[in-house]
Amino acid sequence: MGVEILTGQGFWHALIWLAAALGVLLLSLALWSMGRREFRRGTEAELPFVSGERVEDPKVGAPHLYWGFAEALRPFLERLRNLHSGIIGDYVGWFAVILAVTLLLLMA
Amino acid sequence: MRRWLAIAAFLLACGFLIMGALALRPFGKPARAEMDEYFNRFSQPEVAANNAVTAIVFDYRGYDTLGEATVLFVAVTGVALILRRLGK
Amino acid sequence: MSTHAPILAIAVPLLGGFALPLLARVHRRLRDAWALVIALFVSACAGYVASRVLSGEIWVYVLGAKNPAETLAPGGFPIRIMLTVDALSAFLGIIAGLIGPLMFLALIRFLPEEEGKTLSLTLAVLLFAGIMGMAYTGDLFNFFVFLEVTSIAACGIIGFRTWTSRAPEAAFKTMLLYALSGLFFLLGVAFLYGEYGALNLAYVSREIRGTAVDRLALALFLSGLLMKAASAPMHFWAPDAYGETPPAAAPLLVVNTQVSLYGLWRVLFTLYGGVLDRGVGWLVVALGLLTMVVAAFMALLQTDLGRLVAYGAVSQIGYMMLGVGVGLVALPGKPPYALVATQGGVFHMLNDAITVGLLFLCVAAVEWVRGTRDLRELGGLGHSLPEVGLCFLLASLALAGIPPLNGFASKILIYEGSFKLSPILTAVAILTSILLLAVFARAFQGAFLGPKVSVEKRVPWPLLLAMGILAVGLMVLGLVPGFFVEKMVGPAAEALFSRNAYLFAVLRG
Amino acid sequence: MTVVVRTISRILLPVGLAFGGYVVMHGHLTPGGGFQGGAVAASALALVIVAFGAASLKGKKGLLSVLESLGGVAFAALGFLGLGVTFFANVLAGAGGLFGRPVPYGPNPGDLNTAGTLPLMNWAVGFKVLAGLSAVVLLFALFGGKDDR
Amino acid sequence: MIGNLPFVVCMILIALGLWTLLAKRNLIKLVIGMSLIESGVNLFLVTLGYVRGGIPPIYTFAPEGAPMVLPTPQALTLTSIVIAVATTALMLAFAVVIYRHKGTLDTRKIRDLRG
Repeated sequence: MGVEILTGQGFWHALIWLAAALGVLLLSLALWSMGRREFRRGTEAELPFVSGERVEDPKVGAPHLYWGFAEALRPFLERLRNLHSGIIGDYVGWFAVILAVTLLLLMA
Repeated sequence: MRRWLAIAAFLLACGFLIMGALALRPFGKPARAEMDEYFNRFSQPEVAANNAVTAIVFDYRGYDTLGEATVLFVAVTGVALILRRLGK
Repeated sequence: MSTHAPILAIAVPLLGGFALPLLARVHRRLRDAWALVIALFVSACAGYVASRVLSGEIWVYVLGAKNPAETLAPGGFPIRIMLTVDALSAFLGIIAGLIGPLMFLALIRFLPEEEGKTLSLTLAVLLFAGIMGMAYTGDLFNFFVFLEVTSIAACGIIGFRTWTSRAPEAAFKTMLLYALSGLFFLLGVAFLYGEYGALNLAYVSREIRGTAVDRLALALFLSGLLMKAASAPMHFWAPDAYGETPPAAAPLLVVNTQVSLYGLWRVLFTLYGGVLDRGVGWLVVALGLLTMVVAAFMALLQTDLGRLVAYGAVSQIGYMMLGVGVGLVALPGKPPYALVATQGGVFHMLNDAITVGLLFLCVAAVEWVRGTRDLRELGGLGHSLPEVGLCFLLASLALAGIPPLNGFASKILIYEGSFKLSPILTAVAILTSILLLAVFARAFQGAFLGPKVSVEKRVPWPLLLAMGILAVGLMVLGLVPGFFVEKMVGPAAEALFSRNAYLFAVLRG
Repeated sequence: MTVVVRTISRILLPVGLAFGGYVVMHGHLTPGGGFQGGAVAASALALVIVAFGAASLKGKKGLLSVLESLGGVAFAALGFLGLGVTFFANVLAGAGGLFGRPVPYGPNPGDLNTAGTLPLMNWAVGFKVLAGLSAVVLLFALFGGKDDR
Repeated sequence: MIGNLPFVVCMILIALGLWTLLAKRNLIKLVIGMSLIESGVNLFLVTLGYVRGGIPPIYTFAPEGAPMVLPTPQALTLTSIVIAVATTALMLAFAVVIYRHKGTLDTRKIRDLRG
């Protein structure tokens, strides 16, 4: 009662999904338990592998995450960042643009 | 480039605004005024006020005036908040 | 008293806001308790109104008349301001009534004890009143008045941190853009008044013919309200505003944005429902897609946790616009998928308020404990604040639309509805969701994972309580969405399409 | 400011306040009302603030804030007065009591004892606007002065 | 057509205000531009209520038989003027605080919040 929502083409039932997710979790746990156990805490296996080098502070800060992704999209992201220039005249300009677009759409 | 886009949009918007002003009913001849005629006719018998504007401000649309008083109160509070003294 | 419930939900917080500075002179605790009691009273009123209205009735309350149901003057036209509460208004009332008290609960302990605390609590109470006023009113000019109440009150709260230069800057920019949007809305109202000599929404809606002046007024309404609702490319104020407020007050600002969006739906569906063409619907859909994509990419670039969450909040506005915009495109024919998409868009308002509210409260907790929000300096808080970390994780997953949390329940409706219109819309929406998941995984990693750091301060319990309630709500909405869709969202979405019922309730035929 | 300015503002203060009070009092009969009269009276106070310096009125900030809150509460409470009928109903108009004399249709010389809750609301709003606007001027004048911080 | 000149003048006032917001770089001038738009809208509202040959809608010592102008726009304008005052006061307060922090009112230099 009240769990299911109809989307017109099918339905979404959270509890069925949870059951399925539990099944997948159990399966993956079973697969995981069949693997070899070589990992030991407190040994070298715990250190991050950075091409064989030892690094002092292995913490990866949040700004470093997705570095490659951001680097690949750099031209686009830079342009996007420049739109948010912080100058209020630009913001009013965008308002004027949307006003003109809606007026063109509705009156022309 | 962006500057010219803004200027063009501004000119376009202003042109449409003036066009709309010209397309409105003629100045001084309201097309539909039954609400205002009601106010002018009945503000005396209903509200007992000679001034129809005050009758609207405080009776027919008194709720707007409450909102307006709130706006003023909020602004004064806001100014007091922004210009308050720090570090006491 | 129950006949006056809609107006009490607005008038009592207004009176309470006026009285709050007086009570603060008596005692601090009295002031805090007063703010909470007012907020809870408003929630109770909103709940009562919703319980009557969501069954399909439209509650009209005429202010100042001899009889609250006497809508028309002897000549057959409305003269007084009236509140017109239909299912969608009541739904917005529920959202505000849910978020409001929790925000006050968090805010009372979060703000430092100084002169500004009384003033900001006053502003917050009046902001809450303004939101309720916007949701319930049935009069165009009155909507503008409460729009300005919320604008000015919100900007006052945004400028709370006057000791930094960032907060006044954000407040100035936000105030200017809010004032601009309000003025263009007023200009639209003035044009309609000049054409039809009336201000009542239902009456003007019946008379509207789609002339050039009507279309000009619609363009003014659209641009003004889209600005207030933070749609791209006019969303620039939103990250500034959300990012620089005291984060515990930000949930109510999010609700303010949503209620502006509600005003847009009211104008498009009810006021112009009879004369609208498809172009406007496509415009809303296009701007919705633009909003979600731009905001999600900008969130990727942020290093400030508050600003990152703010961009996430803006991107959710895009989903609402997409959902309801699909309904708008298909308005004349009203196929089943339009209703599904609109349901998704409306449901997403509630989910977004809860999710983003929880995220902002988590930001508040992090800031309270560490004194900074910079992701380059944060880290390792998961060891000392596991409950905050869990809440942040849950809210992030919900925001990104991961089942079985509440964000997915509304997003699947949006996906399925928009797929029938064009699969490209759905593809963009899903890809943006994935991007948002990546962004929030980064935020979670940056703030909560990593080597343990020692913290001295503890998160105040009211903040944790508010977070807990929101987290429970998030899971309940995710696990049993059907109940809410059937009882609340369905009628609210249906109300958007039943323009004739709205007109009949006011004009009696 | 110089002696000339101070003397003139001392003379103009009661005049301005009285004129503001007149505009508020006759709001339901002649052009004017609470907002206009309050603004007139606030301009008189602003004159004093300019002439004598904000520091001389520094202690009055709390008074102004209380006055403003009281005006707002009174206005909202007058709205609640009509709650027996509907919110903001003008229950006093034509009822024969306070401000309750009925008015026939057409031009007339005007009677102060009419219009129900309107004069009361005018007074509430007048005080509120007087306190609010002069508080804004005072706050601006105090900010950045020598006695700030 | 030409009789609508008063409406057109209000629109020109609004356009001037919008141009000020677009082109000027001083915070105080931005506030002035905002006030210009507000004045334009208020003027437009009042202008809408005019009736040719009308007298003020007040019956105290009113001449007999003359048409009265529409009262609603005047009431709306009153509300909107107060809102304009409130907005202006708050924006000026923000400008004052920004100036204290930054020592400048140039919008190109007040852009800590970007990106």
